[in-house]
Amino acid sequence: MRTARAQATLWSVVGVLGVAALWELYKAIAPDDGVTVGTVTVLPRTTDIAMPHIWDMVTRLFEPVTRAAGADVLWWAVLQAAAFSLGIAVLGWVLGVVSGMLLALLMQRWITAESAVLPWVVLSQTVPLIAIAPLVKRWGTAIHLGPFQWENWMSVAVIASYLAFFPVAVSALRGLKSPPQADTDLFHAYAAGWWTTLVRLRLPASVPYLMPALKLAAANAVVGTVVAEVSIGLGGGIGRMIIEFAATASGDPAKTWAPILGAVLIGLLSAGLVALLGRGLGRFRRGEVPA
Amino acid sequence: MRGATTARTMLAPAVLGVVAIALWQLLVVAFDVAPFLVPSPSGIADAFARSLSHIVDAARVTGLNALIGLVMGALTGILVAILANALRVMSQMLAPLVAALAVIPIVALAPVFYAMFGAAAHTGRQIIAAIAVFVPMYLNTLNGLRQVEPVHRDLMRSYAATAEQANRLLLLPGAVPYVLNGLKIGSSLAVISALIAEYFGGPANGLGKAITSAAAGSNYTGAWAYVLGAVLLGALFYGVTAGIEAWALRRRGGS
Amino acid sequence: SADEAEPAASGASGDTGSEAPAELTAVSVQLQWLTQAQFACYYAAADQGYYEDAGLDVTIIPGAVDIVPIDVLTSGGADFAVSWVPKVLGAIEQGAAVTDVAQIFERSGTMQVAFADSGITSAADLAGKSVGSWGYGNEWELIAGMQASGVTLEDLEGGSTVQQAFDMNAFIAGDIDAAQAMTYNEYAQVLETVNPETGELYTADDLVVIDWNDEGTAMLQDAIWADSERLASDEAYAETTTAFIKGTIEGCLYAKDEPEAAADIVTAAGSTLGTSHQLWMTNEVNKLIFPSTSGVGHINEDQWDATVAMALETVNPEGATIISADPPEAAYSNEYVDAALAELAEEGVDTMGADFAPIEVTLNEGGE
Amino acid sequence: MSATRAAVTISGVDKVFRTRKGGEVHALSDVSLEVAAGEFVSLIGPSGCGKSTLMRLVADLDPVTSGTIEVFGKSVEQARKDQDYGIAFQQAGLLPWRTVRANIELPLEIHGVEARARRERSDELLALIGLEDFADHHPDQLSGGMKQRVAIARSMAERPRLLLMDEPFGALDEMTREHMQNELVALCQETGAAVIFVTHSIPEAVFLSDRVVVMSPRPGRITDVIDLSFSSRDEELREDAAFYEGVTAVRSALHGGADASSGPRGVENR
Amino acid sequence: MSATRAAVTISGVDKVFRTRKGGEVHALSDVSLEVAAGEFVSLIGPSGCGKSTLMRLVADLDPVTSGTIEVFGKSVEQARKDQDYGIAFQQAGLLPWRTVRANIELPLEIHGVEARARRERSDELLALIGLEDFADHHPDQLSGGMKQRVAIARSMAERPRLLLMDEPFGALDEMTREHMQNELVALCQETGAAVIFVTHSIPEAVFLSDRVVVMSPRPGRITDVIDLSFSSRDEELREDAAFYEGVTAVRSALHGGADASSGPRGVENR
Ligand SMILES: Nc1ncnc2c1ncn2[C@@H]1O[C@H](COP(=O)(O)OP(=O)(O)OP(=O)(O)O)[C@@H](O)[C@H]1O
Ligand SMILES: Nc1ncnc2c1ncn2[C@@H]1O[C@H](COP(=O)(O)OP(=O)(O)OP(=O)(O)O)[C@@H](O)[C@H]1O
Ligand SMILES: [Mg+2]
Ligand SMILES: [Mg+2]
Repeated sequence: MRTARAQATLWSVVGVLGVAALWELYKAIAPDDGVTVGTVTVLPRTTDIAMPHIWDMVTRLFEPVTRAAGADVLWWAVLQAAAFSLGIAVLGWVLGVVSGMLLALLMQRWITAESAVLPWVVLSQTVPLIAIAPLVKRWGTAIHLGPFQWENWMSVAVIASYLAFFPVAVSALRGLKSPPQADTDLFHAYAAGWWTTLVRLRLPASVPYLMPALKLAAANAVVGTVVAEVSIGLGGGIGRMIIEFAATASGDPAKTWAPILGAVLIGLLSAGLVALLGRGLGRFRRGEVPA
Repeated sequence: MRGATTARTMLAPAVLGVVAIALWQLLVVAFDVAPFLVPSPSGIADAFARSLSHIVDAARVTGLNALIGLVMGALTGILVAILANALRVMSQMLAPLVAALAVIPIVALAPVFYAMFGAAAHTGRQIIAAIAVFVPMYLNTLNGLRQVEPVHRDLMRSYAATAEQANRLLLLPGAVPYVLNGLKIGSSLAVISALIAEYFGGPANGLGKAITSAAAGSNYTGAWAYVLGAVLLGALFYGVTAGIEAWALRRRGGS
Repeated sequence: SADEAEPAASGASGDTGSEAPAELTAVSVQLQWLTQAQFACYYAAADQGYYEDAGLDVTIIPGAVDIVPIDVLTSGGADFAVSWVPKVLGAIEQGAAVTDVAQIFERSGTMQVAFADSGITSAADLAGKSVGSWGYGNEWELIAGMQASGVTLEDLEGGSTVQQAFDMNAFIAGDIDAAQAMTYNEYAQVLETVNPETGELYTADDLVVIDWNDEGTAMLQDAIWADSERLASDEAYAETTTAFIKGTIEGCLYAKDEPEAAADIVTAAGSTLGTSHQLWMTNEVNKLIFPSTSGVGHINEDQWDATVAMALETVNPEGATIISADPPEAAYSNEYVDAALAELAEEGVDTMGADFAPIEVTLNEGGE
Repeated sequence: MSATRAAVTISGVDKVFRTRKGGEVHALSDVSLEVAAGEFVSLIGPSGCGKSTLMRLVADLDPVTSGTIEVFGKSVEQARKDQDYGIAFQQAGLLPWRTVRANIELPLEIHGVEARARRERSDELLALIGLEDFADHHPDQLSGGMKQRVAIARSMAERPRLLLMDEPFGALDEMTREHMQNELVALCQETGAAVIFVTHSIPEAVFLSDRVVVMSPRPGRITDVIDLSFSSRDEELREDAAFYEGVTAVRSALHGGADASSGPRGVENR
Repeated sequence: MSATRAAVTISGVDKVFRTRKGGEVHALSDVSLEVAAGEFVSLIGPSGCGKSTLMRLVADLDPVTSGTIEVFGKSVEQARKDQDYGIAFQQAGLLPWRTVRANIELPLEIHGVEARARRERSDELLALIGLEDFADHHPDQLSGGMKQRVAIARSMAERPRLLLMDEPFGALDEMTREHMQNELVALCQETGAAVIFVTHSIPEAVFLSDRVVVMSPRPGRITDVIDLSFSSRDEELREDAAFYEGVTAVRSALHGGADASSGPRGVENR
């Protein structure tokens, strides 16, 4: 068991290294302008701007962000930005999961609600984020509740939750409806009400359906956070870093890859957090075979 | 019974939509909200009708990118999944890469692909859409290929079937529902990704660009007319793939 | 509404901030883009305590991709906004009640850059070429310039402009023949890049520029916008407006005299641009302000009219013009800026910057 | 006064299902049956003859189309709410995330029995089904027969006077099945509960029942009721001549009731 | 010379499974058995006694740990490659996306039989199982019994001289099951194939077989072989005294072979 695990880890490292090797190999043999068919570039260009050396990307991480006095080392700056974005993504994830669950409960409870709402839930995901982001910010700013002030990061979290709620709503609905008729009949025979059936049967039964959805929601929350940061301009996170560093994309191309690494990092971290959560819920996932 | 079901599946969402839009219109009119704050549905409909030909043109550009991305992503997703299913090592090697791909925000990738494939062409956008499609496609297909029932595996062995035969006759057909589900998920992702990618460069004749430039001029009514176009495009992609799924599953008989 | 704004008194020299902040009027301003030396006037004014001296506690809100400063202003998210005139003219026609109260940039910083060997020397040469633009309303001068030379969007390669990203990669890679560039930013980005043929940085000689100031289609850029209705109804707001303009002008003057210090102030305020790039930007922005023809911020009627006239004629891809009718009277007003200039004159400050001499900035690779 | 004596009284019940495509399935037609308190009645018949449907009607899981059913003299709904019956289905239907004990305690928990009392009762039941050592195991760690025993224990948790069992042993192998039958006989004797037992197996029905009710499909109706009066039900009975007679009697009742068509009845009704 | 006469020769076979957690399961121990050409042999025994394992060894789906198995005098691998046997499992195992006909033709297709010949053969088989009208249906449109018939037709598609069947009727109701048994008897008489038939049902084993092999678990071994020589196998046989004698004989063999422990044997082995 353990050796199998070690082996899997080993191979995944080999996979990452393999891609790096492939990158350098391609860069070494392919022409600068890549491979074009007609006017279409089918294989990427290999200039240092398009594909910096892996080594340059790594060493760049250990140089300061700028030459200004007191500037942080790049990796540390990226890490801070990643932590900031991760925090917001987690909040967006929580918001998304809660609203997705509520929606799923609504749809499970009333079948008419399901037919009425589900198509709109699907449609909601085709509305481009860039259209929603400024709206959220504008409406948020209009909220004044006593000492409560709507902050920009709240808008970002709300936008992240807009992407995160979707997989949760759909999968939770499936999960809530998953108990076989024999089980629901049993609860009916016990004269158990909707609430009891929900707590003792439907919710536990929905856990296996929920786990992949939660993971997907985490990935979506990260994407939503970064896009929203870019879109409505929240400083401190990976999103802002991406556009800020774009100014040096041609002069210092290796630097632009740093926030991408940061984005991958928070993506993987958030997936890891969900996996941890999944362990906690292991009791409800007995039927699952490890993938 | 049947009538009631149809009524519920068709009518209920329509009624909800109509009520929501009516309420929206009412609020805009009642509170006299300026269109650049919240455009009214009637204003959007009006702008939509007025700019219809432009919206269709822009939707065609974005739609084509999404379509090419969808096809590329779907094909590579399926092929790589078949390989990964055949070679365990390969699936282990790919696992961290796919996990990373799944969580990289598209924004981060867009500038990179423009640099790699040229900013004056649509290639970068198509590749971004393809990557967005690849992930669910790969995961779903791999999952589908692994769902083979032991009894079917035994059957193939008892027939002394070759690996190729087993793939063609058993694994691939068995994975079809999963593949189609992946395609359905991928379809709206393709549209959204192609659209967001426009944001970061490339020819300026798609829907994404139209939305942002209308919004930048505070012409929100116009922006939302294009958003409506984007929603319809996304719905079209989703609808077509969902239709293909339903059709194929009905044809093959449920499992 | 205080987003992730940098507190005004966060500067290095700000011992003054400790006294009686209660008397200060809280004011926020929405910028058009991220923190960078383009907005050196505002950051310098905050840092040097000019705003405080004027009785203001100013919060500076950086912009973002989808943030339209005028919308933030009209929805109450900020008291003032910094934006380009042609963009705002469209919003005014959509119903935004805003007034240009100070035209900080007198000249346009937008140009179209091409490589020297591209054969492009004027707007007329753009036909058949791939031409970049950022959109978001930044394209009007380009379109107006092309229109003036008889080139329409359909004449361009691909039938439209190419959406430019936040970098100049597409231009350097040759995807875009003529890229949009601000003198203070993208142009420098090119000059910070190594020319693979020489192994050295690109130089101005490698490039040709089409300057819209020279082509006669320059439009008014960075201006301070205020809420027209509040100006009319709210005495205090009107006073604040004058005070804010006054402080800003002082900031501009500071940046003119101390470009290095001003660049450092912006960097300290959270910009991650390289130091040489930041300094270049400060210097170039100074050139857009100084020397001033009628005092920093004063709106020259002829320039305003020219901008409006072009806005009435410039056709977007949909065939519509930026605006279809003349903007209302209230679209601009020199009342507040003139009052501020008068106060400064009284204090003996030269607001014309007649003595302005740009410095020489050497750009390093990557803007370092 | 028969209402107080009888466990279940079914009179002239019809059940018609409306299918989604608009068709109608006449699942039960004019079914009448009385089950006395403590009596063991099996329902047997080809697939689709309405055995499960009849049991579901008694359990108030579906409404009758016409006719009446009384359980201990009350309406089925009242009986359900009063928890007058326990029920077990063909699949064990255990909740996979609950331990064996928690599964047995489920009905008690739902009806607000307090933890101590629940635990006492589940201890008793675990002993009864011989699974004391498995109290903290989860269902996926049990064999099919063990799961079924847990389900039966669960159906008895509230000491119902009526047990409804729909092919509870269908999934078991013959050996385990016989063992479970022996246990069920013992349990019923102990508790004195009336049982309605659905099965496909003739020997099973004969071995367990006081009466075997034979049904025929399209529309489902009762064609025969066979009284069996064995003095004792133990291992010997299974090799006894009287047992084989019973089996033969039920077989001919089943075949006789459907002599018109000699094809594989019931198959097409699945 | 016995190799040419016997369909299957199993000599001294042991099978040990290594479980994931490092344990070992001794599934079969020193099993020897010879099945003559055309002979019908049933394997019966409690759950976990190794019936399926034995069948899978003959089919070369798993390798033996020690001992040898020959099929028609060849190694099992050779026999599998030569398609000397047909196989049917407890679940029908039809491919849901293929029509009934395409399912039946599957082995022929894999072995490169051309379309015309395939069609002829599937027509024959469809007639044999009485499903001509369902040729173009998909499996989900069939009842359990019909599916099982298709699976049996598929196992016969290549006219094997040996049929391996692992509880093929396990999922059917008693009536359909009896019908299928009658059909299988007819099919075997027609084709003269040898059959190894795994079942849990004593009456089924007795009704169908020339010999019933009784097995016991832990480790799986053959405890008894019961010869049955009925002159004919028809509906009458089922109510015949000789039949009941056979049933009783197998029952006592099953129980006798495990008299040491009287608990529910096999249950814990699941
Ligand atoms: N919910 C339902 N909707 C429509 N028809 C139904 C429904 N439930 C059962 N039927 C039909 O009613 C008839 C009786 O079904 P029922 O399940 O009671 O049969 P059964 O005797 O239990 O069969 P089996 O032995 O296969 O369990 C069948 O024809 C079945 O198709
Ligand atoms: N792949 C395997 N790995 C480990 N143990 C196995 C495997 N297959 C079977 N066994 C074990 O071998 C023994 C025999 O199993 P087998 O399936 O042959 O029993 P069976 O007689 O067919 O039982 P049933 O009647 O339940 O089908 C059992 O104890 C089982 O747990
Ligand atoms: Mg039933
Ligand atoms: Mg078996």
